[in-house]
Amino acid sequence: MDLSEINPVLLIASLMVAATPLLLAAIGELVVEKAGVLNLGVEGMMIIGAICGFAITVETGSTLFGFVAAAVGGAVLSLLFVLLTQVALANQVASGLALTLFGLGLSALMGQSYVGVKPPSTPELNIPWLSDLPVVGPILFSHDLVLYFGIGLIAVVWAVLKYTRLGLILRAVGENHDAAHALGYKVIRIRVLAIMFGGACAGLGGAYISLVRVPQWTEGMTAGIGWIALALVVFASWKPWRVLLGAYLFGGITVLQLNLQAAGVAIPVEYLAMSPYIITILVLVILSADKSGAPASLGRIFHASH
Amino acid sequence: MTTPLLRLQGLTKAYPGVVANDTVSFDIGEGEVHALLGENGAGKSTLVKMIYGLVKPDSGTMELRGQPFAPSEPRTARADGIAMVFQHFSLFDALDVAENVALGMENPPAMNDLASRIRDVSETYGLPLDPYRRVGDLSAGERQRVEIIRCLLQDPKLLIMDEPTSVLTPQEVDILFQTLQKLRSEGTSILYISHKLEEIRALCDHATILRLGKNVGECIPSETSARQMAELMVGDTLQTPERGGREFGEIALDISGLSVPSPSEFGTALKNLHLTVRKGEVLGIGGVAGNGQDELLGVLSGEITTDRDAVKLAGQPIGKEGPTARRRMGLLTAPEERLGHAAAPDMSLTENALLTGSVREGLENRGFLKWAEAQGFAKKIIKAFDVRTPGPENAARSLSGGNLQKFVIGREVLQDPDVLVVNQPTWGVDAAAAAAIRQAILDLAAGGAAVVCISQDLDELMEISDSFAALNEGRLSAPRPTTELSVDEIGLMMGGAHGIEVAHV
Amino acid sequence: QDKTKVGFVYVGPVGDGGWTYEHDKGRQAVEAEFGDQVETVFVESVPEGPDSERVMTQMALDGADLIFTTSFGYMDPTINVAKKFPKVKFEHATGYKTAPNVSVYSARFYEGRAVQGHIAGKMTKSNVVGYIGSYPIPEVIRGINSAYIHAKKVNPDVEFKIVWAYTWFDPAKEADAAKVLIEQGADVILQHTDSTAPQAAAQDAGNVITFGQASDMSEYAPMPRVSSIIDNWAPYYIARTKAVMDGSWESVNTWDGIAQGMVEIGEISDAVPADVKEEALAMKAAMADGSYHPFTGPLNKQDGSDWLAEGETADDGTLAGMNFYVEGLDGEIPQ
Amino acid sequence: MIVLEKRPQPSQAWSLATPIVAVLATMFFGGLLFAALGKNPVESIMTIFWEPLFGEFSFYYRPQLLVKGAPLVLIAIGLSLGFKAGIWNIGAEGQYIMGAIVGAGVGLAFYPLEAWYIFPLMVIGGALGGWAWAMIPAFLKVRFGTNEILVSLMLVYVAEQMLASVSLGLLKNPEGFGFPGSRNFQSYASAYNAELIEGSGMHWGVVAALIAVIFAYVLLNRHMLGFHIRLTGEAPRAARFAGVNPARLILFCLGLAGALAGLAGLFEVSGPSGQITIDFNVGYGFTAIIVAFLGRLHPVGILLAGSLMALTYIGGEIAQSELGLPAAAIQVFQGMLLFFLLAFDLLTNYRLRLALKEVA
Ligand SMILES: Nc1ncnc2c1ncn2[C@@H]1O[C@H](COP(=O)(O)OP(=O)(O)OP(=O)(O)O)[C@@H](O)[C@H]1O
Ligand SMILES: Nc1ncnc2c1ncn2[C@@H]1O[C@H](COP(=O)(O)OP(=O)(O)OP(=O)(O)O)[C@@H](O)[C@H]1O
Ligand SMILES: [Mg+2]
Ligand SMILES: [Mg+2]
Repeated sequence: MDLSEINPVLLIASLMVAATPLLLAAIGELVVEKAGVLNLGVEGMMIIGAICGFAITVETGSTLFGFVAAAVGGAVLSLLFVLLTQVALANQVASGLALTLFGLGLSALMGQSYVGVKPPSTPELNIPWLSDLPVVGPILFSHDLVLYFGIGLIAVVWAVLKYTRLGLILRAVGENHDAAHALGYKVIRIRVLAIMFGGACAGLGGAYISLVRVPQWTEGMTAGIGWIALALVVFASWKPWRVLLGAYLFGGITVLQLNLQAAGVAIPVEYLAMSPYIITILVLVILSADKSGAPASLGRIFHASH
Repeated sequence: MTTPLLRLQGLTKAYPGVVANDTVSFDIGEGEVHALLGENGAGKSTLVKMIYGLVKPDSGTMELRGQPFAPSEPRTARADGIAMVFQHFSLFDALDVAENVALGMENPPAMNDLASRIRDVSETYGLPLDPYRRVGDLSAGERQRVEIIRCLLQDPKLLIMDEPTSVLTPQEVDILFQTLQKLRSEGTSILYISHKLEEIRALCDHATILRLGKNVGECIPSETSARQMAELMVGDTLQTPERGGREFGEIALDISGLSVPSPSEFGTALKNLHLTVRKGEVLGIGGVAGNGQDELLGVLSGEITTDRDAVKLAGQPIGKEGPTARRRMGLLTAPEERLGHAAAPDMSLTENALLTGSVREGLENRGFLKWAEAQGFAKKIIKAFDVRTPGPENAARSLSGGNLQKFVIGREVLQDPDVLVVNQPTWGVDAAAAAAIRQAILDLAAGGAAVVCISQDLDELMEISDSFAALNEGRLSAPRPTTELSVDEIGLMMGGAHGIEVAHV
Repeated sequence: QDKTKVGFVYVGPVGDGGWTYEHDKGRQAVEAEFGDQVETVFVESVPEGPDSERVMTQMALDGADLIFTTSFGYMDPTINVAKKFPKVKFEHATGYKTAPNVSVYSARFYEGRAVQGHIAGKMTKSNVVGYIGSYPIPEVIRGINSAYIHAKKVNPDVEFKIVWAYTWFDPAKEADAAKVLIEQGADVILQHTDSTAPQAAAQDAGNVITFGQASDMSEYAPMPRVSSIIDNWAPYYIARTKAVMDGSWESVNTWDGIAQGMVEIGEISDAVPADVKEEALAMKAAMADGSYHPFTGPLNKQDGSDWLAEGETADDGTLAGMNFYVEGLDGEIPQ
Repeated sequence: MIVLEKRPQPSQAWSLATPIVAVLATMFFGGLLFAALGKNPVESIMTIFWEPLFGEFSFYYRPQLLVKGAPLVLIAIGLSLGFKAGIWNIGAEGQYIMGAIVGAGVGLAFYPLEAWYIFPLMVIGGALGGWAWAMIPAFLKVRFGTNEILVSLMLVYVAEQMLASVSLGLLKNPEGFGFPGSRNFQSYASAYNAELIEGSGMHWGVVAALIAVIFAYVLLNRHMLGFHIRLTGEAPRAARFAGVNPARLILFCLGLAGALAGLAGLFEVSGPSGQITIDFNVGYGFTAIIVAFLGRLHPVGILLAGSLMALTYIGGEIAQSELGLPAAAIQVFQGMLLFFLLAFDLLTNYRLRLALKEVA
């Protein structure tokens, strides 16, 4: 065992990559939940994003188109959830589960001809001087653009929620939909938009897996990341910057356990492998005291009688 | 004759099974304070929601200053100078005052400017408010200020107020009236809904009375007695409950040194409460909503447990007992919130009868339910309390508010309690039903039960209680015989006007 | 009516690009070989256990003459169903239980690992070879040992870093594992998991070599993928189908390797120096003609105890159940 | 424009009719999907729904419906009680695994002793294993208010690692030539959950599922505890008022769901599956969530939904093998079924009305 073989700089740089799909999906879900909707279908929307992004990138050769397609794909799938929960007023937990089941199946169907195909690679930022700096270079200046986009998105969501009228209305709708309705805000319309934004973010997260992190298409390749994203939103007490923190923490533990294995640390492998989940539970317990960010209307069905 | 500010003509709005407004027409003049009266469900709120653009009339027209006026949404109504304070607050607990105000405005200024404007306006009108406090932490009176300030910031031409005073102390009501007078003198018209007829008489220039959705008459409140107006609303003569002479027995309920934190984030903690109620006595507990009423009921029903000795029933300590054990011992309660607390909305009346009746009425046998008996009990309640419903198999939410309230009170009264605690027994219930409920409570007391009646309706408390205490910010004043008290004194017991001192500093 | 019906039960989707994908290629080869004389059917993503038993029964009821069950976990179900359908022939991959109408077949992947080990030992500059294991089962341990022995032989300083993914197939996790190994200094990545994610990670890192696993993964050639071990089931499937057709089928226990073509070494790319390539091919040839066995003594177990004496070769029984590392490997096998 | 109008009370007729309408709609749109994949839609639907029940080999498939449906029903019954009370345990898969591990562990500990009491002890072990695993989210929720959805889900991943670990270590068959997986209970009579009647598909798990259905029915309709469960789900405050202790209810509902899932795991591992392996779990715990909703959280509904789900699985396998439909298409088909059920559920609580005017 030799812990000195673990290079903290590289560890941080690679945990940033491992965390990005999680971060994208979670920030989308955060917005959805801030609007008072609980969408458990993140996993399904992610995998649809993964295949849409992959297929379009392969067909067009452009990663940009791919990511756009992934966002569109995730948003379109989320419309099914909209239909169930906002129009048919169905239970949100069950609808989310149905969405995941459906998304997993549909993506497998869509992806049949993309198995074993290698996608064009996603360009990385390489600023001649900055990227070569020791320590900060690899950590800050040598990733792909989507990773920066993810961090930027966190900042944008944070600023929008905190400083803009749009954010205020969104929070109001999630807090008390009856009052928001009485003041004349279109509760359903705002929620639909939020859900679609969540779908688009989840789609991006999925595409990041199939285009950057792995990169290839295989059935079921999101492998539970969508569920972790959900846990992350609670973990973050619905605060954007904490989503970033949580995603890095989870990505960090995942990468660290592999590092420890490779360095030959004598903890049984299965305990290392389950550690990210156990630590997530522990953090959920620690943070469960802080319910301050929980939108009061979360998961409740809104029906305006006219 | 000048054109009125707002003219309503033949407004009609039907909901499934009920015509909420039936060809209602009247005018509101410039600078006029116009009252809208009517029993529960008469259609007052529906009418003002149509003016505010929240509900679309099925037919009929409105004119604002002679121009056709048909707001498609509250935004348009606001743009035309109409503002509204809702019957059920439209506030967001987790947001701060400034954010709440901004949500009610069309083009709010930047947050900092808005905050200073809130300070200015609130002080001008004697309604001080800190723009950065979370609304969830405010008292009911302060919350209403938020609603009012939200309206005032938009310089409304017509201010609609739907039952604004039901949550205020008499002193706070005075301040509100001063504010409204000031507004009137500035030329603002006010459409004012209230069940408190003396207020209407003091404040309003004109009144329109609705019954079952129809405009059944108009009057000049200052020239009409409260009783006359009430009879116009009901369409019948009113009966006042009778209270027979009663002897008080030994102490039935004894609370001493009770302090508990509130279970909910925005609740009020109870601080060092003492009270005793004797058999045959009705203790009225007044106070503005949100001063610990829900917590007090919870402590008595057993939903909130306390020190063993803090609550005693007939001398036995029961502070640690749960609701079921207390029912078995003869302490029954009826919470304020009918739907969701006292009754489960989607369950049948039979199931709701079972909800509290299982122990005392023997509706279960080693945990197994006796459905036939439960249904029998439900039928008995329906019959004894004249609950209007097709039958016990109907869902609780299908009943009108008054009927459900009769069911809930009846359910407890028929179980023959030794002590009954009720919170807001006639809240949102029309006059006839309210009279029936009060009579039932008095009859129960006459039969030797001790009754605690928590209410915000001072008239009600004066009518039925033998002694009176007030809850204020979780503290209970010492009970005093009702006959010795005047309304002013009661107001002071309730804690005066919250924050009034700040206003004059 | 005369058509011979051949069924395939797959544990993964045919689109997994690895294990099941190669079996399905074998199935297609059977169709191509016999055309109208055969009909093939398959069911994919069949969980091990009762579901597989039902799928096999269903195929047998439906008139299959020969059924290939292509996962270790199908072992007991295959035996159960075979009992009920004595006339139907069964072929179970990677197991050890046979019956009059059940054959077992498997491939000596460790022969391919020997070639990989050799190339790895020669080409590593950091002397660190990363190995992504799936589960610590004999099949995988055999591969690690074989690769290590041959790397060590040509490079005494070589060190193996082993990461257990606890999955056969989880591209994201495999990618992370590969990256970690590379970050910790490995410049050769061997994998015993099925996705190409490690290849992509190596390509990203540059200057790291990898080997295709189960499939050729030639889309990553010439770098990072310098060679591969390919499962080629087609010859076996064709032969066994033929045997059913002409009535010569009998229960066998097949463990074929490079010699029979069940294990193929994929094209060694030009990234490998010519002399190394030559040595590798020579080793392959020696294994093909039987003159060389990858597990030839002297070899000790990890704890230093003797295993094989000079010139002695491992017997198939020990290899099949291998649950120990050879001397020189670090770490413990997870239990 | 169509508007929704809340019914004064839920419609009995629609609550019975919606599942049927949903199945019909799924058949129709599923048929379109299969047609898009180039298969004959009528034949595909027939294969899925008809073949297992009345086809040539139905003598074999019908018992298999029991084998496939029993764990689904057993787990779903447990989940439905929690769901009714608003307790969202979505980690039944983990509880199923732990039940199997503990139950199998108990059995294997006695090997090779043959005694009548071994199987009953395994049953207890299985129930306890699942129960204990479910008590983790229950306890954390009661004690710290931690979200049970997420904790129970995370524990599924932990349980999967445990399963891999015991398959490779603790419970590995010592005579298995080093291969992962435990001994097969088929060859250990005292611990084997055999078919009660040869070829019927009936094993103790099926019996347990049927008992669970009856038990849940009685509990929900005839017992105070069941009444309190329903009450808590419909109106939590009213439940407290009625005297329900929410913490105890959470512990009860999660514990029972865990125990039933654990039992399902035990009956599966000791019977149809036969052994602990790395991939022993096949998603029954997740599918059961769907079954619970499909059955509208009603015990009899769950029985029917479990059978329906088993039918689509078995029919789906036949369709794969006979018609070459991809497995993913079957998954999409099942997703559709759930969608339609949820969507049509609307009609139970709301009336559709044609409104002439646009509403605000
Ligand atoms: N622009 C920023 N860059 C980096 N860190 C930030 C930035 N803004 C906020 N943070 C930090 O991130 C953490 C979480 O901030 P976040 O915006 O999620 O909370 P918040 O909405 O401000 O909540 P609260 O008002 O309760 O503090 C805080 O520690 C905060 O100081
Ligand atoms: N959205 C709605 N859907 C169906 N019926 C409604 C709706 N809103 C109001 N009603 C019904 O219309 C009638 C009038 O209700 P409204 O709220 O206008 O009465 P109100 O005079 O304001 O009574 P209160 O004094 O209790 O506030 C009542 O019978 C009520 O049940
Ligand atoms: Mg802040
Ligand atoms: Mg009203």
